[in-house]
Amino acid sequence: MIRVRYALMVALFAPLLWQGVIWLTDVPAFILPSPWRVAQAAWINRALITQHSLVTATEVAAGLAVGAILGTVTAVLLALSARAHRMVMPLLVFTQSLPVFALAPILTLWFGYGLASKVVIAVLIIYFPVTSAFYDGLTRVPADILDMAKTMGATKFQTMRRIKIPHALPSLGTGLKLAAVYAPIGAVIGEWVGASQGLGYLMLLANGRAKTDLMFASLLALAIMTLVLHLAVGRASARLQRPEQP
Amino acid sequence: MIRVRYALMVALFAPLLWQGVIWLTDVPAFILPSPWRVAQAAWINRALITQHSLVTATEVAAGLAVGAILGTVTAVLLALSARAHRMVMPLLVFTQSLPVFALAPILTLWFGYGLASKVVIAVLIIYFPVTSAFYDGLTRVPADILDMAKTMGATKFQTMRRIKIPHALPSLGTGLKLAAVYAPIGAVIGEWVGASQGLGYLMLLANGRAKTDLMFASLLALAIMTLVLHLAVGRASARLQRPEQP
Amino acid sequence: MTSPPNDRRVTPPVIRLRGSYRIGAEILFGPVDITLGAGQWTCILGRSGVGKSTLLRVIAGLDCAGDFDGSLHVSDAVTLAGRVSLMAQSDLLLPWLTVLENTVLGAQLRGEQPDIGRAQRLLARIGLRDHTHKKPGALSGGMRQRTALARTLMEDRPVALLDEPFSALDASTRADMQELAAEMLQGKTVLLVTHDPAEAVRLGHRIIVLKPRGVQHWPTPVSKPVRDQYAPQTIACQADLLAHLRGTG
Amino acid sequence: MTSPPNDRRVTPPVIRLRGSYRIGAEILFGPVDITLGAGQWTCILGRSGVGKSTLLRVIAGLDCAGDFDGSLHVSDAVTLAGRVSLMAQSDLLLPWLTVLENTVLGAQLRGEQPDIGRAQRLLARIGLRDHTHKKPGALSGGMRQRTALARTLMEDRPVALLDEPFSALDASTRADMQELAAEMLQGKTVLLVTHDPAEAVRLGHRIIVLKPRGVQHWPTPVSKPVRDQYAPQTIACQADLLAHLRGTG
Amino acid sequence: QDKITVLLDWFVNPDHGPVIIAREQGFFAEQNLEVEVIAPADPSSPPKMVAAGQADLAISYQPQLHLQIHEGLPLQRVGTLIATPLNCLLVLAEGPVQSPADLKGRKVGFSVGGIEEAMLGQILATHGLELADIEMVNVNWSMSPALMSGQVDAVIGAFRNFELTQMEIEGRPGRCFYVEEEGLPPYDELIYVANKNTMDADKIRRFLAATEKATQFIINHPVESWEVFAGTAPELNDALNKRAWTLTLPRFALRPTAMDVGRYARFEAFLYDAGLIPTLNPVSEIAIDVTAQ
Ligand SMILES: Nc1ncnc2c1ncn2[C@@H]1O[C@H](COP(=O)(O)OP(=O)(O)OP(=O)(O)O)[C@@H](O)[C@H]1O
Ligand SMILES: Nc1ncnc2c1ncn2[C@@H]1O[C@H](COP(=O)(O)OP(=O)(O)OP(=O)(O)O)[C@@H](O)[C@H]1O
Ligand SMILES: [Mg+2]
Ligand SMILES: [Mg+2]
Repeated sequence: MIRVRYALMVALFAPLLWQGVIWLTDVPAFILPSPWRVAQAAWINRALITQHSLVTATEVAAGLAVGAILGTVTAVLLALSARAHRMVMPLLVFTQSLPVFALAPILTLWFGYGLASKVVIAVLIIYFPVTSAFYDGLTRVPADILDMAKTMGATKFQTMRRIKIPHALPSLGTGLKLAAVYAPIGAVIGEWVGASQGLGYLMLLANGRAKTDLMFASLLALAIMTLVLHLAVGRASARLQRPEQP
Repeated sequence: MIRVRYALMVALFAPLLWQGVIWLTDVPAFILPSPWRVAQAAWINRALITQHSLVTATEVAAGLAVGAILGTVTAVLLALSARAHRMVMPLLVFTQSLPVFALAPILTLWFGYGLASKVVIAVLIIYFPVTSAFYDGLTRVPADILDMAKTMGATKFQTMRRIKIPHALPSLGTGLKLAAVYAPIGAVIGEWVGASQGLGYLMLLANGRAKTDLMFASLLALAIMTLVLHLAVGRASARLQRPEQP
Repeated sequence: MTSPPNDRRVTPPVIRLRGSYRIGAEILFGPVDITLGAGQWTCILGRSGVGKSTLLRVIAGLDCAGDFDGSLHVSDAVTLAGRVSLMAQSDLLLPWLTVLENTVLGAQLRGEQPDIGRAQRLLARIGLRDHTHKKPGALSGGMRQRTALARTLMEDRPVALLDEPFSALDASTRADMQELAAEMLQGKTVLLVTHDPAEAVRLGHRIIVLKPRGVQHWPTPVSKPVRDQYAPQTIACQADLLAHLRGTG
Repeated sequence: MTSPPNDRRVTPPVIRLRGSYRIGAEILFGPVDITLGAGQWTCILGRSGVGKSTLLRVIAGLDCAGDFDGSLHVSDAVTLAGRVSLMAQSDLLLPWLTVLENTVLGAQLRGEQPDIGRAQRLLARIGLRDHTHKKPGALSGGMRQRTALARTLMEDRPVALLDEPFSALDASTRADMQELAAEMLQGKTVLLVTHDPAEAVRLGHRIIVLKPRGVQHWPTPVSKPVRDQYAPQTIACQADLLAHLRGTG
Repeated sequence: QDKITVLLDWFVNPDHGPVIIAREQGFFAEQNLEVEVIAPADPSSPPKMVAAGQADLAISYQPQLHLQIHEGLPLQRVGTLIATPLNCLLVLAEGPVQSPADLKGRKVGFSVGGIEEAMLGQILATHGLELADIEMVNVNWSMSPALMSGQVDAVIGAFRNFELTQMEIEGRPGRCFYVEEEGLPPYDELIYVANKNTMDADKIRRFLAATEKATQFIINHPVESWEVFAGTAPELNDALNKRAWTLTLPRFALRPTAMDVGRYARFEAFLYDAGLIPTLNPVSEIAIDVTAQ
């Protein structure tokens, strides 16, 4: 498959770029270690990284699933009523504009230091792009198709189900692809806010101990996880839209 | 105008909701102060908050402008070549998946502790949603229109300019609305990384010293800024799309 | 339970439209006085852009770019809501649904159980038996139009408004479809917009030519539709109408 | 600098298409052997869904759902690329451009200076003088089709492929547009897909009926197009063709 | 005037008294220095910036310095700001934990700095427990809220001059177990670090001389110096900072340049025993007396 060739090229190209940046800008190794050193650190600490990656992966998967469902449902509800949209959207933007760190004490108070609080933070982060992108798609159905539905005596609910939602699937895809990229960040932030395991915790620990190479190895694991997720969600959402869209 | 009535309703409704949450869950005031205490803190510190808000607003404006332009340009370049997309998109996702805090030392090393590093972080955060959403729109032009352009002997560049870009403006709108919400977060994160002014600085300061009410007052200022920005960008992008889209 | 004979959901009404249509300050057409006879086919012809589709939308109660100053009178009630099926000028097929699914869309949108058997039979008669599971993207222009026709006929409402429903069909298919529509819309109040004088003469109980300043009622042959298109009377009427349309525009 | 007389960019070629068209394992039409005479109008008729639009796309060199097994031979070169203007069955107007902008789209897409004056004159002849600054959303169906025609005629290429270009027009406007197209495409190699036998007989140097198993060449009157539609010869040919289309399908 | 850039460890607070007072009172100017003070949010970044040559001096923590040197950062301690540990194990005064020994089976919150486990391990060992007996939770940004709301039973890494005061103001008084009383070798909480390869010893000497003078001024004029400090930024002028100021006074190093070799050797040994560093560095690697050069 061609994809594989590209993936390999990227895998080759990215470290070269990285090394190039180091040579050009002369960043010291304790700020940006060389790809080679990071690879070494990743190999030496592979057990540790794998173990923490699994924790984060679980959080990400749960967060993505919950966030995608909540976002989708919200978008549909908002699209059912323009009034609801005008009232609720400002509240959403409002809550969305609060940096998670500020909410962290509240969240940990309610959800504890376990899996739940990370999932909640991941959900908080991906909820908005999914809602926002899907809602935009839902409200962009051509007027003449809606006129037709009206003449047919369509119910609001069926119009949503049979026309608006299928029409907006590509927009949902856009939102989900963004969510795939943000969900891991959400989980990591959740781990910074309070946790004793996960890639975010490992990063903080490595950073505190000035082990920059281990920190970047954890970052690498996170980036690979994100990449795989983005690819998977991209494919899934392309399949979702297979029936050609107008 | 109806908008104003809704804004007022939200302004009334949000504090009630907030107070309700406090009553229901019994959150202590040092974790979530009452709206009344926050309003007091906001009033007492109004000069301080205004001064720091202006700093953040400048960073946000600059970040949004630069990020929107960079994202738009990138999306267009990626849409010009499927090969470029397959090679560059993974790199983008890769860099996007790195939490900004991890890059902070590198960024401050390159951009210092002034305005530049905050703008760079805001740009980093909004660049991806803009690129991603706009790119999706650019690649969704119906095939028969592209066939027509091909028959006419269209150049790649003119097809982009006259067909793909206008077609993708609604998707760009989706991306820009997300960017409007994320740019302030970017600036605040930038301020956490190193600053002596701005709302982010004020928040951390207040948080570190248990002035939870001042922290929430700063958060309020940030949220209002975001809300205004989102509304403005929403309107601007609606105007952008006025010519009815297919 | 059988419906009473004048149940509004099934009895075709007389529809009378009086007034004129304005876009901004300019009058698009009118004043007109058009009566659609109950259970009859009324054919409307007229220059491109004169406002035929607009007229249809006014009767269907849909928003248009301008305003209609006047009255829409329905014989048996105040409103037509829920009693109209409309076939617009563009096919409006949903690209993610198959031909069959597009055909039963109306029932699905109302949350009713669609009559798949009837839809299948209709699609067979319309010549799409082998294409019921294709998406609109895999259809030819005429096949798309026929699917839209099937979707409209499935509606089975007392009033049907058809906007150039046969324009993309070849002569043979067109004749078949005319007959099918005439049969299925038998006894309903039908408004047909067409550019083909032969079609109007073949199908219309009344023929109306819409002009910017009003309407002209064109006499139809005494025979009943569907008329034999080779009858001398029909041919003469058709030729006169064509000459009139060509001449006065 | 004047072009040499047989400059490929201006001299109309003879085009010969031989072969058959497959979608998956099934043959859609063919084997066919169609020759488009240089500088002549060739009219194609045929049942809805038989593959007329597909044929056009094959000649235009566009991808289709199936595969064409056979050869496309052009008299003066190996390829038609850059010498074809195509008017597809749907209007493909860009909703964000005005009528005028849609009309000059070709030049703009090639990065050339559009000839606004010529476009304005063309739009005036096409009956859209007062609508040049409207967006497609504010046009009637026929007006949209005429805009698409104007866009195609602006292209001024040696080969024109027209897919039912007049289907949404009333009789009078249609006659005018036929004459306009005949005048502006004078001396070009034209392929016209139509459902109207009268149109084919009026405009075609050759008439071809496309059928699943091949093509049938229909004799045209000896007079030259554009033919007088009231001439007995024309009417007879037209009636025969119509009867043939209705009869055999 | 010579320019010098100083990175604080965090936002401006009373811990930085000598630097702020020296600036406000013109002691830097007397030394012909123009000092730029920058406050970051992430305490781990200033040493890196100094190592990367982005600043001349950073305020950092002694324990971290030991680790950073082993990771290859070209850093050295050149002066001391706070000469005792500030770190403490903080519990609720009225809570169930009346001695570190009561922590068995309980949750302890910490803010990841890298050595909390080692510190806590030592404290627990002093009381006959080990790390496996407790559960450690990273509560990064909210130490005292986590403790006050009962999500954890103790926190390690809280500063005795702040978190304790803060809890008192919030009406949930806390109690400190001072780390140096619970088995840890005493160390300097806040130190000045410089790049050992590129430092300009003369400028640093002058800088430290100015802060020494400022410290004397603070000790001699506690009220007046508080007013000067609080006057620099309105957000600093509050009850918490005022009380913290008083509590911090006795902890400022009166002799910022003074060098105690034993202190650094003992802490290096402690970290080595805890397994956090692979070898023992000589003290001359870790800290220098800039006045001796
Ligand atoms: N993507 C596709 N997948 C499968 N079949 C297709 C696809 N596209 C077109 N076809 C089939 O090709 C056939 C010919 O289509 P075409 O548009 O060429 O017909 P046409 O002769 O132009 O008909 P009309 O007069 O209705 O426009 C149709 O039967 C259609 O089902
Ligand atoms: N949104 C709009 N803004 C301005 N004018 C409009 C708008 N929509 C339609 N019109 C005008 O209304 C007129 C009538 O349009 P309509 O579609 O009713 O014509 P029609 O008789 O159906 O023509 P055709 O036979 O070409 O379909 C046109 O001249 C058109 O320019
Ligand atoms: Mg119309
Ligand atoms: Mg076709």
